[in-house]
Parts: sequence; structure tokens; C-alpha cells
Amino acid sequence: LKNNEKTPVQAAKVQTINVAAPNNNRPYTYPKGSGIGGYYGDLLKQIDKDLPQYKFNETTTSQNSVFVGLQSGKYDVAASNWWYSKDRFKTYLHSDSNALDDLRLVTKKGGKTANSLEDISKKKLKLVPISTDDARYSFIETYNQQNKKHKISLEGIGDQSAGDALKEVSNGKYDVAIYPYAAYKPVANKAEGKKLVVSKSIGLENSYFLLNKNSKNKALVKAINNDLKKLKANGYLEKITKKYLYEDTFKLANANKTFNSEAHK
Amino acid sequence: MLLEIKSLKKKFANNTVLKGINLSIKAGEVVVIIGPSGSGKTTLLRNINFLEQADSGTMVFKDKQLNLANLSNEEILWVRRHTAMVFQNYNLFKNKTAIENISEGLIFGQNRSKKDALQLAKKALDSVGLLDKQDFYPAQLSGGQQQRIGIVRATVLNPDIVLFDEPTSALDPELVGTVLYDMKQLADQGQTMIVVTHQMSFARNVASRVVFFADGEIIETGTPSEVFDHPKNKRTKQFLSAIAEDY
Amino acid sequence: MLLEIKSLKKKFANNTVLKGINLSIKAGEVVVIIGPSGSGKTTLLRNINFLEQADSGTMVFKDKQLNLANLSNEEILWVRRHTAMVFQNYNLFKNKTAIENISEGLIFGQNRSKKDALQLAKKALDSVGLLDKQDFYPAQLSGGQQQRIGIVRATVLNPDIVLFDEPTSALDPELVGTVLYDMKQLADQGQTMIVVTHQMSFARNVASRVVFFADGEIIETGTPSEVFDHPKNKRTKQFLSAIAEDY
Amino acid sequence: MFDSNFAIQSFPKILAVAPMTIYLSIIAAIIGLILAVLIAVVRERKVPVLSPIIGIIVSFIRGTPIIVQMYVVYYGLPQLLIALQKWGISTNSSGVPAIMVAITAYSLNAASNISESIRSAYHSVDYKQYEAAISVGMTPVKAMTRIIVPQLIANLIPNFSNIFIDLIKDTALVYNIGIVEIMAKANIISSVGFKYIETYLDALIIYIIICWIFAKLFQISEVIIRRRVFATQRIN
Amino acid sequence: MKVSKVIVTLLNGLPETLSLLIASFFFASLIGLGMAWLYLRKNPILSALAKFYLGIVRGTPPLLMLLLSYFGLPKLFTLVGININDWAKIFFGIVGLSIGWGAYLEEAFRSAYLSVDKGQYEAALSVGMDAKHAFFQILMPQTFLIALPNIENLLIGLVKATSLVYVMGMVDMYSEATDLSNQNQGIYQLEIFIILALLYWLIVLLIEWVFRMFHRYYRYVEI
Ligand SMILES: Nc1ncnc2c1ncn2[C@@H]1O[C@H](COP(=O)(O)OP(=O)(O)OP(=O)(O)O)[C@@H](O)[C@H]1O
Ligand SMILES: Nc1ncnc2c1ncn2[C@@H]1O[C@H](COP(=O)(O)OP(=O)(O)OP(=O)(O)O)[C@@H](O)[C@H]1O
Ligand SMILES: [Mg+2]
Ligand SMILES: [Mg+2]
Repeated sequence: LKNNEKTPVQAAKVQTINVAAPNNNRPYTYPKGSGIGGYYGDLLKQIDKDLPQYKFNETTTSQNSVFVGLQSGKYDVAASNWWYSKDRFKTYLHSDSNALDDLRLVTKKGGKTANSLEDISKKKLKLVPISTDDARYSFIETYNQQNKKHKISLEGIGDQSAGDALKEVSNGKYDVAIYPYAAYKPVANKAEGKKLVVSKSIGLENSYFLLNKNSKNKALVKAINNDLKKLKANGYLEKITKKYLYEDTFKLANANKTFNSEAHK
Repeated sequence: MLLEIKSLKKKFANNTVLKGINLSIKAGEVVVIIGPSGSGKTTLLRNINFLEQADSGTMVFKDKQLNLANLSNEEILWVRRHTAMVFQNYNLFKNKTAIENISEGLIFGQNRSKKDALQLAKKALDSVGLLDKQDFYPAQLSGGQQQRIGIVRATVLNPDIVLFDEPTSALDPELVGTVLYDMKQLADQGQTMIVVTHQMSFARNVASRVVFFADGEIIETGTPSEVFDHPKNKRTKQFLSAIAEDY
Repeated sequence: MLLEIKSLKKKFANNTVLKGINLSIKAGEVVVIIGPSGSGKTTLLRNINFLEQADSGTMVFKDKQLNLANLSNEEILWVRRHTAMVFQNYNLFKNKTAIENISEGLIFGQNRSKKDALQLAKKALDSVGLLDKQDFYPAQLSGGQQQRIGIVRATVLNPDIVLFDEPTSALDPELVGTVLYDMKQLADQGQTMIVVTHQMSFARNVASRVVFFADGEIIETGTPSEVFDHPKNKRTKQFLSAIAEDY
Repeated sequence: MFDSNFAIQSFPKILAVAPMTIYLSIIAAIIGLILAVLIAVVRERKVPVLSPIIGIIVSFIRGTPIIVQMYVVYYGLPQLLIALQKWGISTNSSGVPAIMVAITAYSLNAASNISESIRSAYHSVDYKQYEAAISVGMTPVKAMTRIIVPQLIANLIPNFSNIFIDLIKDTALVYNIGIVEIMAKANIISSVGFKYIETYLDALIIYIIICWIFAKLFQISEVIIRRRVFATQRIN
Repeated sequence: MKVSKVIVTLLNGLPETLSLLIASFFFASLIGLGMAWLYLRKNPILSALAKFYLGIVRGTPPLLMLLLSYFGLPKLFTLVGININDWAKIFFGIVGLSIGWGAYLEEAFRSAYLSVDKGQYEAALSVGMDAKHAFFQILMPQTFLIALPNIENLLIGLVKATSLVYVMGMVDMYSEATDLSNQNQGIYQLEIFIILALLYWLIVLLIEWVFRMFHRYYRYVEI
């Protein structure tokens, strides 16, 4: 980066962009070599290839740390399945939607079941604690604000893998967990997972890249958005969705209506 | 006999420090033990009130027969409660005031009431002219004052024997006199004492009997003038001449 | 005169410890300083080789005039390199072996080569019969051995004056003799010495001059027999009788 | 980039959970201290079988990161309880609250550190004090409680203070198992807008103040105790 | 999953853990020495500076110290126009741990220095050494020997603290363990963490052994 600044001609050509992703969010992101693996690993590599004027420098770290770095300007882009929140979009630049998540409720086989967030509240089910950095945490908080009558009791926790969380459902410590299908699925095949059942889709959520607010990144967002449009159109997003997320979320009901719906709020 | 020790033996690892000591002491006697460093003088005193456990030997104390190699806890406590010890480095309880140092043994060793104990302690402190220091901690007292309280702490218990282990050797020369003076007073009152010391003039003036100790054995014993003026043993002579400060 | 001190004054906070000392020493003299504890004897020695900085006074040492209140670092180093000190608690370097203790001063104080220094140190150790202990650390040596090495450490530097601060008072009585013997040897060889001690017999036998010190002042000075047998001052008499061990 | 309004608004919210941090540290310190006394006694008296076993456990606990210990307890405790159920002992494996896990891990940690400090404080009491006590006729138990222990306590305080302050700082890890203390609250508040720097700065300030207060408290108590025990500031 | 596979995977992080440990300890010692020197200066400003550093760092959880180093330090450097964002993560890990442990080591060095017998220094002066030689030949080695038990404890504490670099995504033993357990959806969590604990313990036992040997070598130097 420093060298580029010294030679402006070159700087106009290739800019290095620091991209960070959580190290604990399979199948979306995880450490792979010195870079990012999973859904966003593939997506970023594709975008990097499509945008010759940028060079992505990838790293993984704990999720809170991703945002400390994003905020302080150490990272330009935070990549994972970040959902919409007003505050986030105010604090950071954001791209257009880069994926669709299919939310499900997971319960114990033969135990209490739930098919909607309201069910959880009505049946007084105990929800597995959610990592406070996690999009699901503010998802439930938002739900609680909008549904004061049917509030869900929400506990926070540090970084925790889906496997650990779902184990707490299978051993009866908690009644229900809320997860994107893709996070539930890899557990489903393990011994612990066989004790679980999963609900129908209870909603779709868009994911967005978040970027540090600076003029350089404004241009970057534009470039990324253009590329995302292309990748949606040419089926690349669907391709990696099928590859990593165990189903094609773009084929689900309301997918087209939902996709990219909050992007320009 | 107040105290009769027979064939007391004590080893540390493979170092035999006491090689079968025989020593008898009558009530009222002042026995001074002299001898070179490392010869086992301290160890002997510590074996008498069981700060150290002997390997073998017997002891008759106040007509009670004790097997030194095999003592019950009651016997140990009983002997400790009828003897008292004055240490080289005073060893006043650092966390207790002067008067508490004296009363602790009365309260917790002899089960006296706190009130009685403090009264006795006060009287005892007064007798050495240190009553005004009763609330001072050891750290606030000079070495000489500490040692005189150490002596009072021992004698207030009214022990049958007081054991002194080099009570003046940590003191400044001008302070030695005050402590030796207190000790002489005690002796004059008929207190039975065993004193390890290098103060030859004290031994000469106060001892009823002098014991010369070397290499864990009693080499020679007798009246002060017998031992000092007419030592029989070569090692006694040698030791006395080393002490005598001529070069 | 080898050393001439004039009106040396020293205060600690508001405690005046030395109240204007005048003292002259000829080459070859052995001056013994006696006096009660806390009178300032140690402080005087420490002022002579500048371990302590005097408040005022002058000193002429080896014909060099020094203002004690205002010394340069070179002057301090120069004086220290022409004097040497033997401490009460030996103060051997605990992290150095016997031979290293002796060679350190030669190497770092006198800039000799390591080889020369070790050779000299070996010879010096041999002269007190401790060559076999050359690789022992201080903790492995008896007090007497440590102090004799302390003396060798000082004298190997070939100083003009050696200062002794109660060199035997931390020693067991039978070991005192060996150290005093070494000191007498030195005196006999013509070494100039200032000795603070409570060993009256040493003072009597070896001193060319005895200085009685009290409350930061020189009270009386004279030959041993003048001071010991015919003390003029009341305080001298009092002190001598306290030391004299009669009760 | 730095939202000072957000930092200021968050400060009282994070401060409000500081009692959790302090509570955890104090509980762990108290339980740790009690265990440590037992451990120190067993180790000093060289109780056969027990002493070497405890020695190994203490070494293990001192030799592993607390976050690892916490996970071992977090995942191990329920399994242990399930195993106990199989043995017919009635336990509720699903009901181990996170706070229990944290207290267990931090107490054990404190216990092993404090026990070592107690032992070194004990060894720094002059053994002759004990001999003087029994020589005036005290029983060994009385000699310990009247003479040795008070002196030991005075020697123990500086180390204990360090251990306690480390404990406060180490509790910054328990958010990992879902306990809402200072760090967790900072994380929670931040997650709404993914703004962390502000809340972490708040947390840092709170930690520094808490640690400073406790360090001072211990310092003052040391001076008081030393003065009460020895009538001096330092023993020689 | 085989135990051997767990061990092999975790050991992948060992070089990172060890380099972090050794470098941090080295720099922490330098900081500790420097700060102790400042603290003991007669100059009130310098010693106030050291006290300030001590007060701040002693109250900062190592976790936050690492975050500060990783994200705050680059900010600080951009103020003077230097970009260190791209420097390796281990650099920031070392800085964070060194600053934190520097404070502990400062206390260890200072208290050890103050407890060296003053007579030793005077003896050195009295044989004609200048202050510098007296310090390096006599005071320094004795300070070091007195501080040794504390240094050992601090080094062990540092071993454990290296596990915290997970907050900046370094791949040390601890991160290998969490990643391995995530790969397996947390199924072998307990086993993995127990093995991890044993590996840390092994390192600590090794350190204790080295110090014991050292101690034995200097057993006759009673200070
Ligand atoms: N606890 C112990 N463990 C091992 N050896 C010991 C112990 N106590 C004393 N010794 C050894 O026993 C011997 C006699 O020691 P003791 O202290 O009785 O001698 P002492 O005559 O009192 O000498 P001093 O005049 O120096 O006080 C010495 O060799 C000493 O090293
Ligand atoms: N560094 C110091 N700071 C304050 N006061 C001191 C210091 N050194 C000595 N003193 C005081 O100076 C006085 C003289 O002390 P000094 O050690 O010189 O006496 P001394 O004659 O050597 O006594 P002793 O025979 O006990 O060694 C004492 O009152 C002592 O408390
Ligand atoms: Mg003895
Ligand atoms: Mg003196």
C-alpha cells in the first residue's frame, strides 16, 4: 500500500483492499490457509478476479475483532452473512445483497416443537443463547421490539459454534435454536444431529458486505455492486449457494421479493 | 536430682551430633555449658525441652521417667510447661506487644485467665524496669530490652528449669551487662538454669558447675575454677586459649 | 601525615552524627576506635572512603587536598582505590567465588588483566591458607573463613590504609582469634589501619593509638595504656566499665 | 469514526454490569482462599497420597490457560454429571448454569495460585517464632493460630492482591460462555451497530478504575495489618 | 477422531505459540528493565512516568491489551504517517503481550533490586570499582537471581496468555484447537480441549524444569 502511494500511476491501477471474516462461521467463512474459505471465500475470490483494479488481502479473526478492525480502518471490508440493521448501515458502508439465508428453528426430536418465532414465546421455550456479535442476536432483538406481546427471552454468549449450540438442544439444556439452514445442516448428519428436527423456513434474510466509511471504499462499493449484479444474473451466487448452503435459497418462496430488499433503505 | 539425662543420642542424617550425653542437675544449680561452635550445645538444649526429638536415651524430670525415643504428646507438653527457654535471637513474638509476649504463655500454656495473666505479666515487666514499654512491639525495642523481656517471658511461667542459648551473643557489648545482670539476679534467687554462653566471666562468677562440650560429647565438667584454672583435658585447654584473645 | 581529617561534619536529617572530627594518621600507624553503639564510628569510616558524603570538612590524603563537601567523581574513585575496607558482615560478593571476590577489585578497580588478577588472588588466598577454598561461594564458608577472605580482598589491592569496621563482632568466639591473628600480622608488616572494634585485648596489644568516640565526637585519644589504664574522661571510664563484664 | 456520543451513552450501561465482574472475582477469591488453605495444609503436612495428587492437580491448573480450563469445565461438567447419573447419583446435567462453570473454573484457578502464595508466606515466617510459642507451653495448634497465622497473613497480602487483580482481569474471558459481565456487555451493546471501539474503551476505563481501587484497598489494608501485627511497615 | 490427529493438528500451532512466547518475553524483559530503571530514577517526572505506565497496564485485561495493540497501534502510527496495517499479526501479538508483561517484570526486577543487600554495592565500591562495574558485576547478577522465582511465574503466566491471541486471529495452538472443534461441529470439543490443556502443561513443566536446573546450578549463591 505504501509503495502504491508513492507511485500514483500504479496506485490508480491496483489498490489493495483488506478483507476480514470471522474464523468461526462455517460454512460461510472459516480460515483456509492464510485466507478465507467457505461461501464468502469463493465469492471474494470471484469478485477479486472480476475487479482488476483491486487486490483483496484476506484474513480471518474472531468476529468482534473483525469489527473493531473495520471500525478503526484496519480492514476495509467485513465479509460474512451480515444481515440488515439500521445502525450497521449507518455506521458502515454496505454493498448490495450478496446472499440469501434461510432461517430455521431447530428442536429436539420428540420434544417441544416450534414453527415460528411467536411459537417460541407462546410455548415459553428456552432459546439457546446467541453470540452477541451474531446477526441472529439483533434479529431476535428487533423481533422483540416489534412484538412486545410475544417477546422471546434472549441470552447473549461469546463466539460459539453451531455444533456447540445445537448440542445444547439435543441434550435438553435448551428447547430451541434459531439457525440458517446452512449452519444446521452439517450438524444434522452427526450423531448429535440425529436427535434433532428442523422446522420449515421461517423467513429469509439478505446478507451484505460491510465496509469502512471512506472515499476509497465508496468507489469500491460501486464496483462490488456492479459485479454482484452480474454474478446474480449469471447464476454464480446460486452456484455457490448450492455448493455451500445445502439448498438453493434463491428458489424458495418470496426469494425474489426479498432479495436485496433493504439495500437502499 | 531435678533432671537426669542418660545416654541421649541424636543424629541428623548421618551426622551424629550428640553421642550419648549423661547430665544430672540438682534444683538450684546453675550449669554453664561451653564449647566450640557446632559441638552440639544448642542441640542438647533443644532436646531437653523437645524442640528436637532425640533418637535414644532416657530422662528423669521431677521424678517422672521418660523414654526420649518414644514420647507421648502429653509428656512433651508437660515437660515444656515445666521448662522455659531463652533464645539467642530473643524470638519475641513479632506480632505481640511486650506485655502480650509475657502473658501468652500464661494464658495458653498455663490456662490462666487473661486478667490474672496480664497482672502477672505487668509485675514481671516492672521487676526488670520495663513497665513503660509494655505496649511496644519487638521491632520498637533495642536488642537488650528484647532479651530482658525474653528472660521475663520464660521466668514468669515459674519453670523448674530455664534453658539459655547464648542469650547475649547477639547484643552490643555495652548491652551485654544488663542482660547478664538479670540472669545473675535469677540465679541468686535459686532458679535452676542451664546456660550456653561464651561469657567466661559469667561462667566463672555465677556457675555452680561448668560443662565443656566438644564434638557431641561432654569432655570435662567441674566447678568454674576446676575447668578454667586447671583444665585436665587437652581440648579444653585448647578451646580456652582460643577464647582468651591472645595472638 | 598520610591522612589528615579536619572538622568533618555529618548530619542525617536533623541528627548530627559527626560533630567536627579532627584526626591525623601517620603511615604505619594502627588506630583503634572504641565507643558505644550509635556513637558514629561506622559513619566516620564510611566518610573516609566516601561511602557516605560528609556535609563539611577537609581531608589531606597522600598530600592531596580534598574538600569533603565538594568532591569530584575522580577524587572519590582515587581515594577509594587507595583505601580498602573490611566490613562487619564480611560483605563478600555472594555471587562470586572466593577467588573471584579477591580478583574483582584487581580487575575492575585497578584494571589488571584477568590472568594477573587471578594469579595475585591465588597467592593472597594461599597466604591465609584458604587456597583449597578458592572455588567456594561465600555461603559455603564459615564466618571466620569469610572474614579472612574479606581481609585478603582488601589487602590484595595494596591500599595505603585499610579500614576495619568491627571485623570480628559477627564471629563465633573461637573464630575471632584467627581473624585477629591475620590482622596482627598485617599490622606487624607496617600496614596503616583504622580499626573499629570491641576487642579490648586487640586494642591493647596492637594499637599504636586508641581513640574513644562518643556522641559523634572524639572524647579521648592516647596510647592504649593511657586510655585503658588512666582514662581521663568520665564517659571513657563509664564505657570501659560497662564493657568490662562485671555484674 | 469514533462515536463519542455512543461511548458516553454506553458507559453507564457497561458500568451497570461491573458488579458481576466484581461478584465473580470475589466469590472465586473466597472459595479459592478456602480451598487454598486446605491445599496448603495438605501439602505442608505432606499427607500421604493426597499431597502428591493435589500437587499434580495444582501444577496442571497453574500450567494451563484459564480459557482452556473454562471450556474443559464447560463441556466436561455436564458429561461428568451424566456419568454420575449412570452411577445412580441424581444430578441435573442440563441445569449447569454458566455462572457455576465460571465460578468452578476461576475458584480452582484462584485456589492453586493462592495455595502457592500461602505456602511461601508461611515459609517466610521465621520458624523460630513457632518454637518460641511451644517453648512457653502452647499446643502446636495454639502456636499456629496465635503466632504463625497472623504473621503469615501480613506476608500474604501483597501476593493475594496481585492474584485478585489478575482474577478481575481474567474474568474478561467469561463472556465466552455467556455470562454478562463487563466484556460481554460491551460486546452486546456493540453488536447492534457493530461499533466496538467505543464500548471497549469504556470497558478498559472501568477495568483500570476497578483494579486501581482494589490495589489501593489492599495496599492500605497491608499497611494497617502490618502496623497492627508488627507495629512496623516492613519486617526485616 | 484419533487422538494422534488432534495432537498433530494442535502442534501445527506450536511454532506460532513458541515464537510469540519467546519474543514477547524478550521484549517484555527489556521494557521491564527500562521501566524499573525509570522508576528508580530520582527524577520525579521519569518515575511518575513509570508509575503511570504501571498503573494503566496493571489494570488492563490482556485481552484488551492485545486488541489495543492490533488496532490501536496502527492508528497511532498513521498519525505520524506510517502505515503498519499490513505487518504480520505476530508483531502486534508480541507488542501487546510485551507491554502487558513488561509491567509485571518491572515489578519483579524493581523489588528484587531493592532487596539486594546494600552492603554488596558498598563492598564493590570499596574495592575501587566504579558505579558502572559495581552495577554490572555485583548488583545486576544478584538482582537477577533474586527475581528468578518471580520471573519463572511470569513466564508461565505468559505461556497461558499467548492463548489470547485468538482475538486477532492468529493461528496458535489455541486457535488450532477451536478451529478443529468447529470443523467437527463441536463434537469432540472436550477431548480437544483436554489435549490442548495437556500440551500447555507440558510446556510449563519444561520451563519449570529449566528453572530448577538453573536454580540447582546456583544453589550455593545464597542471596
Ligand atoms: N536441623 C538440623 N539439621 C541438620 N543438622 C543440624 C541441624 N541442627 C544442627 N545441626 C548440626 O548439628 C551440629 C551441632 O549444631 P549445634 O547448633 O547444636 O551446635 P552449637 O554447639 O550450638 O554451635 P554454636 O555455638 O555455633 O551455636 C552442627 O554440625 C550442625 O550443623
Ligand atoms: N543512613 C543513615 N540514615 C540515618 N541515620 C543514620 C544512618 N546511618 C547511621 N545513622 C545514625 O547515625 C548514628 C551513628 O551510627 P553509626 O552506625 O555510625 O554508629 P556506630 O558507632 O558505628 O554504632 P555501632 O557500634 O552500633 O556500629 C546512629 O544514631 C544511627 O542511627
Ligand atoms: Mg548454638
Ligand atoms: Mg558501627
